[in-house]
Amino acid sequence: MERQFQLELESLKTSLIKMGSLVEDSFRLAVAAFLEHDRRAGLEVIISDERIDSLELEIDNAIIDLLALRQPVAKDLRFIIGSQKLNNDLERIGDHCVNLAQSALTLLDSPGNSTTGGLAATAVEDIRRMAEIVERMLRDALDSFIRLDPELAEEVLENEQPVDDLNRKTVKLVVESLKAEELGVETGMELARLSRNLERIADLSTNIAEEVVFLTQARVIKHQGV
Amino acid sequence: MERQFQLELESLKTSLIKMGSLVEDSFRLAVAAFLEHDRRAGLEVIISDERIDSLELEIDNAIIDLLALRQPVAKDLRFIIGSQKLNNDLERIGDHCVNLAQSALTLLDSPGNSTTGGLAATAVEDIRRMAEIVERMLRDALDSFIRLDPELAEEVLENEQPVDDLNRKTVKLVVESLKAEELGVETGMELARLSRNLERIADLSTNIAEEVVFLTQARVIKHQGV
Amino acid sequence: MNQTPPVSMNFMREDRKDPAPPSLTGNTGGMSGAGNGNVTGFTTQGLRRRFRWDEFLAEKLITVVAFISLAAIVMIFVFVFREALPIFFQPEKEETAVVESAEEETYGEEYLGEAHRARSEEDREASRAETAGSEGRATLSNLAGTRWQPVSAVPQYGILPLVVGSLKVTLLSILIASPVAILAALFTASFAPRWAKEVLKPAIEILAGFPSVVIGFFALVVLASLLQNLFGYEYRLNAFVGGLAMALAVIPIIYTVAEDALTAVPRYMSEASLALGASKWQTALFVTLPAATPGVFAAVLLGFGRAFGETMIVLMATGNAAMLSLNFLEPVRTMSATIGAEMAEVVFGDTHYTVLFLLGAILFLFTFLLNAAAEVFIRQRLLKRFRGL
Amino acid sequence: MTTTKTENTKIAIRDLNLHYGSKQALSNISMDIAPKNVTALIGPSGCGKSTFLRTLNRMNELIDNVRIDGSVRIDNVEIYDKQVDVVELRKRIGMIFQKSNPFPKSIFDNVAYGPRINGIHDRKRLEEIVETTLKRAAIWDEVKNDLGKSALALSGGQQQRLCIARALAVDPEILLMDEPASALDPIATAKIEELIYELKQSYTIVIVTHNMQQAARVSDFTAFFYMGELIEMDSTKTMFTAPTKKQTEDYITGRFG
Amino acid sequence: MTTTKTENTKIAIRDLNLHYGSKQALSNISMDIAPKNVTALIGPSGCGKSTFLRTLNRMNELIDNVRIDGSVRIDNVEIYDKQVDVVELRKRIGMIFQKSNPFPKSIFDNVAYGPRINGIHDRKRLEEIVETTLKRAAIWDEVKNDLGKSALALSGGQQQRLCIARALAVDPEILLMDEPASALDPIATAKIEELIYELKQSYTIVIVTHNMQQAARVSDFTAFFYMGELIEMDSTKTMFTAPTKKQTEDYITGRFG
Amino acid sequence: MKRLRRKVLGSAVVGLSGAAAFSIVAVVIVVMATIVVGGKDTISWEFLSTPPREGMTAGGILPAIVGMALRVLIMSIAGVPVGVITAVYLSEYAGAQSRLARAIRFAVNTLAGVPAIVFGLFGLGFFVQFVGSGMDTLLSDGTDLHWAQPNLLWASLTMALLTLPVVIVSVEEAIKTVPQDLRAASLALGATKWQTIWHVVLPNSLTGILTGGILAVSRGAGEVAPILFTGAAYFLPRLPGSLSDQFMELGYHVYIMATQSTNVDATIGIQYATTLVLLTITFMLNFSAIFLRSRVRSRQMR
Ligand SMILES: Nc1ncnc2c1ncn2[C@@H]1O[C@H](COP(=O)(O)OP(=O)(O)OP(=O)(O)O)[C@@H](O)[C@H]1O
Ligand SMILES: Nc1ncnc2c1ncn2[C@@H]1O[C@H](COP(=O)(O)OP(=O)(O)OP(=O)(O)O)[C@@H](O)[C@H]1O
Ligand SMILES: [Mg+2]
Ligand SMILES: [Mg+2]
Ligand SMILES: O=P([O-])([O-])[O-]
Repeated sequence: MERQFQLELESLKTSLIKMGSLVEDSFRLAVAAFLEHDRRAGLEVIISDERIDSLELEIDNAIIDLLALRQPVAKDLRFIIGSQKLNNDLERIGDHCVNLAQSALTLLDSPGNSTTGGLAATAVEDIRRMAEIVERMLRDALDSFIRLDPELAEEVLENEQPVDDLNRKTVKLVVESLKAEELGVETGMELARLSRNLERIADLSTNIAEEVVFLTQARVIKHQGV
Repeated sequence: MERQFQLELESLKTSLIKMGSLVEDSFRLAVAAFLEHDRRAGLEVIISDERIDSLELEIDNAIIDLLALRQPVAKDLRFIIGSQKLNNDLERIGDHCVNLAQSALTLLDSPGNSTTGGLAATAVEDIRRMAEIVERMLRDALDSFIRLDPELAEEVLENEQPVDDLNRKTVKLVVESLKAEELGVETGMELARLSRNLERIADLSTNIAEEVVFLTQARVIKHQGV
Repeated sequence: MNQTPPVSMNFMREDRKDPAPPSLTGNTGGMSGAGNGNVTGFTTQGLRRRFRWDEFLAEKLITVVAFISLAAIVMIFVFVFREALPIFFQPEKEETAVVESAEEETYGEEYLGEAHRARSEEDREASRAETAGSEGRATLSNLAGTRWQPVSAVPQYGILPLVVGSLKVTLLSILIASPVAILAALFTASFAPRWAKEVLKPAIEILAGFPSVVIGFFALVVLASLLQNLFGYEYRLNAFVGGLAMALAVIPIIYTVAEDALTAVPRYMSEASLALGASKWQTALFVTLPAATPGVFAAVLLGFGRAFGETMIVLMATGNAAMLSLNFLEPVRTMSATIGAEMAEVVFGDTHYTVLFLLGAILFLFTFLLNAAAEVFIRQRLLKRFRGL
Repeated sequence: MTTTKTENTKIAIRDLNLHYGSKQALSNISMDIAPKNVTALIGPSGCGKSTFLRTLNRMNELIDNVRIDGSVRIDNVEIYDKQVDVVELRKRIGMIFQKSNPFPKSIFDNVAYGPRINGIHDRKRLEEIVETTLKRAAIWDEVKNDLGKSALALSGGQQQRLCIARALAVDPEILLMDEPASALDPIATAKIEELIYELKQSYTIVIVTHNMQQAARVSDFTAFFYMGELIEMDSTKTMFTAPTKKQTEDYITGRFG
Repeated sequence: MTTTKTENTKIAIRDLNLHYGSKQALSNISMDIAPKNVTALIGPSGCGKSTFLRTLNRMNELIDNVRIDGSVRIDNVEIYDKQVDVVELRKRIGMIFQKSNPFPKSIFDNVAYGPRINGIHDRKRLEEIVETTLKRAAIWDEVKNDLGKSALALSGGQQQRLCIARALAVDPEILLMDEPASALDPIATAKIEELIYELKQSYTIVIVTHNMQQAARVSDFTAFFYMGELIEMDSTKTMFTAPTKKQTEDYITGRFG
Repeated sequence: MKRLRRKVLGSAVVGLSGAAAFSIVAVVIVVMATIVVGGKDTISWEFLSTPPREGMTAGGILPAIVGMALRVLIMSIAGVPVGVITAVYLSEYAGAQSRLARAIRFAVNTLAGVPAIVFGLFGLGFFVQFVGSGMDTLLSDGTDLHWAQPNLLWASLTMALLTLPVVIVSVEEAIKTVPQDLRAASLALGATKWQTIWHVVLPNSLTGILTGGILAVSRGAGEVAPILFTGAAYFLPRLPGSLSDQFMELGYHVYIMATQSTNVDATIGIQYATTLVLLTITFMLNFSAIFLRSRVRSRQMR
């Protein structure tokens, strides 16, 4: 049966990669919706979330079947448990992408939609930078899973702090612009929300990286740095 | 070995109940920090999050050991998988409680901290109502797990919509008060954040209830309603 | 064996004509590879019962032969008992062709000790005298008598001395053989190093392979004189010499059966004992031997049966005097030896003939009972023990 | 995912009862076995799994004092019909036993036994058959250079695969296996399981196993027997994640007895 | 969690080598076995597990042509010392075999065998011992009314527990078990495993098993043997979630050979 | 103290049983040596190839050897096939409940323990008196005593019956060692019952069957009791010409020479030599059986 089981593990991995690329797409689209004012992209994100959700369920069931029918241990078990967490994280990232997209759409819809001048522009710029970093984090995290490359995963972890800082800075900036009334209230709120969601996605990418470390090296690093 | 295995399952359950009560405490304290301006409570939430995190890790490891050493199937497997998800959800709720506490502390610290008059008071009132509902949801969800009572779990699910509505309403209200400049910017932001976090906790409580349904009845209802 | 190919070809053709159900053709598609021409698929035609000549003939033939075997065996029961039966139904039958038996040929008693020869010579004279006017009778009371003088003028058919003689020799041989054989078996099964087994086993096989005449010969030619010189008793040939010689014949039987029973005690049983801290001899005495007792007991019973019916050894080594005595150092005459010595000269159908058959029947019954008992011990008890049935 | 009673049934058992003397060993079994799938029979010792398996090729008839009633239809043919020839039936149903039982002949002669019995004596034909079936049984590479060697010189796992090859050589459609791997170590077991997985492409397989994990690994459907009754049968996934009957749940989670 | 070489070691094996004639069956085994813990020995067939187990009570000496060197210390006493009496040694080390092997005597006499061998003949004492050990072996309730019945009339699982009771009756400190449940069905197996779990409160247990899941369930430490070598030994949790050696990983995940 | 007692007891047990075992070996050696030493000088080609002369006080033992060979041959031809087929019936065709099988088994078991002399009685009563007389009546109106007297045929047939249980039991035993699994395998492959017997059961028990046959022959060869009055002749210096002749026989000859010889002392060399020849022949038969059996055993081990 080993060979059969190998195949099943492979197919689980494939599903996860698919899930990962769906989520990456979502992320890119959501960012585009905001940065390039692409309403279509925003809507697409919201629609595709349903596919992500159903894929998550599918993978979850496959994992339960594997646990029930194959009784994995050691490496295999770690891979399956890691996959389960990855799956969960990806779904959450998907949700945050929806949030991003919603914010972007709200901004597009809100009448006082001006994010061009002064502080707002800086905030947008920050968000763009965050988005870039987070996109890379997400990609690297997924790559590290695909290649089961713990070193790449460790690289992802290094990016958490910068994103955190950027987020804090952005939120502060937004608050100040709001105080200075340079920004519409809604715009400000959404910008802050965007920033926070990006930060969460970075967090979750970190989680993914941590899981890759766990499943390749049987080493738990989650919550360890806290 | 069955008896031994039973004991291990029991002890897993006990850990989860402990985790649940820690999280419930956190939640209550966080709400108190905001509603009763109890700085001490807020700080306690932040501190106790570390315990929640380490308990989560502990439970996670116990689950991996159970999967590796006991090779559970059927009911037992569902219980273990359900526990894993519950554990994860509780930890996330814990994180959201920290967010709540942080917001509460920010509000306490911010100079223009006035949530007493007009619209702000309404918002606070809404949040109080949300907090009450969410507290009950969380308690019921945990109870339904402890008693493996799918009916109670189904009750939890019914509360998701009201909380959602309240959240939407509150955020709108805050935005309006900000526009009307009845609220300090920071205050507004934190109120919105509070509301959103409560909504997330409600969501997660719903997840817990869904898992209880799964592990008692082998029926997946997650994402089904979507 | 010779599956006739045309038949299966036939079925193939029939199958093709037959509009097979769709599910069937669906299945046959995937099945190729190892195909050997068999029709695939389950169809009423393909599975139809057929008649096989070879099968039928083989079965009938084998059954018939088995019947013949049984018949032959049953004949033995029937004949031995049938020939013995008249004794109980012929109260007044006259002996017509009495005692023309030539003395020269009654070799049965020829080689007795000198003293004895004289005595039987006298008996014969006496009986010849009596024969003149009387008839030999075998009545039940006569049979129970203490004198066996079938060829005297007034034949005496008292079988008691013969029965006692048989028992004497048999008991003696068993008393000598069982301890030796059982201990030797225990030694082989529990203590013997490999080289000892390699010496012992062939030795036993050789002993078992000795024809009984050879043992008889040895007893007669070597043993008898040796023992007489050693102990200085009166008669050269006697129950003791016979018993000892008989022990040689019985030892291999007891040894083999007992050793089988002992080695059949599963190895894991003795291992269990050793692992509990018992020593080798404790294991042998407290586990192996008790576990095998039914087998060992059966071994003794089988030995007893063999000794009881054994003819040539007693014929050659016991002196063959039908004396009723409990002294082991006197000659004896056993039932089997009596038959062996006298049957060749009796007249078909006369009383002597019938009485000899009666002796045969008694031997038959007795050994039968012993064997049946041994069977019970081996089959029911021993197997039950080892298989845990 | 439960079996259906349509044409997608290879073996249909209805109200099967079997008595050994006065002792009832199977009670009212009704079951449908899907073609080209692996159906596993599980249950505690003495529950009648082997007995049930052996009713499918009428091997139980070799035992005195067996009484069978009910219906067993394979491809819609009632195999307990008076007209049915047992010998022909058994040719179409391969059987693999718990203890590997190669004949004490050469590897070649073992596999060629069935075809020869069927009157194939052409050496070329036989060689062909032997090669293809040994390949099918995934043992060709290990033995191709020693076809003349005694089958008894093979290891336990190889012997078992040889027995499978021998069964395949008479070209059956159904394979019955009674704990085929229970006497093997984990490595040999894995090979057999792999083989079963491949064989189900072409054969309908019914397998008895004491090892629940094995049932989980190899089978598509699982039937749970208890005291001669069929308690539950469903897709293996369902049986191992969410069985319907409490007895099944208790048995597979080890809470039984 | 790995074994330490301190006083927390019941059995310390160092550089153990064993040859059957010219064939080396164990190579350079060094291992520490913790007191009052269950240590499981796993590995493919023929890797030397049973051989190793039997060196611990010198049962291998029963086989001709065995050569053993190296050191086995129990409680710091070298058991291969010339001064050591094998019979005394074996009394302190109970052994349970793959096939349950009760003597064909009554249940009572089976358990009383060891004490009697040791010169205890007082009926009262014996009754006491029999009762306590049968209770310890979790079989008292099932047999207390038939102590005079033949042990062979018990079921396989009961027989095996009786054998455990018999071993306990000589009051050993160490129990060696060679695949004690491999001939039992899952239900009887579960009972034996439960019993092992309880016995480790009082005894140091070393168990050979073919069944990896069983090792996972019952043991605290697991040692993986391969071709006569000890490849890896660690806490069972570690062995089954994150073994260090690739060979171990491959074996327990079934990717071996 | 206790340990010492145990040690002493242990040595006693081992020593005693060892002594018993080796006393058997000693006896065997003594008997063999005696016979070999006593007979080796008399043995010569002439001794083996000529008939006895001068009232058996000189000459050889050819007729006895030939008689024995003929008897064994006829006995085997008559007994072994029937025994084998019956064994096949018992193990393959008869159900466990079959009355016929139970009757045969019972009879065989009984017969196996019946003393040889009783077979002699049967031979005399049945073959000589019953069958023989019947044949004479049929063939020559009973006027001529031709078949109704002891002869080679009746002696051999009696012996065949004697060995029948031996053959049946040992062949059935041999067939039983063919595992049930193999039969099941064959049947499950669609072989018929006879095919299974022919291709699986018989080939795998062939050596066992041979062993059984040889054992039976050697048992028969050594027996003298049954032919005492069914066909053996005291002295008959020519070879038997037909089945209805009496014949000399080796074992019987030993008996006669040792007990009936006119001059025991003068013929003692001949007696030993005859015994030695008898012993040699039975050993050759026995050892071939042992050899075959060990081959079967070693094959079963594998
Ligand atoms: N030949 C037979 N005669 C009488 N009873 C039998 C016979 N064969 C089996 N049985 C009984 O029928 C029942 C079912 O036996 P079966 O061998 O089918 O069980 P199983 O489920 O295969 O058990 P296991 O897992 O131990 O092989 C058992 O109670 C058994 O004792
Ligand atoms: N008495 C013996 N004489 C010679 N070689 C032996 C003997 N016992 C075992 N061996 C060999 O020693 C090696 C180890 O055998 P051992 O029985 O210890 O293996 P194992 O790991 O217990 O295997 P299994 O899981 O099959 O019981 C094997 O190669 C075996 O062939
Ligand atoms: Mg079975
Ligand atoms: Mg072993
Ligand atoms: O020929 P027997 O010596 O056995 O009578």
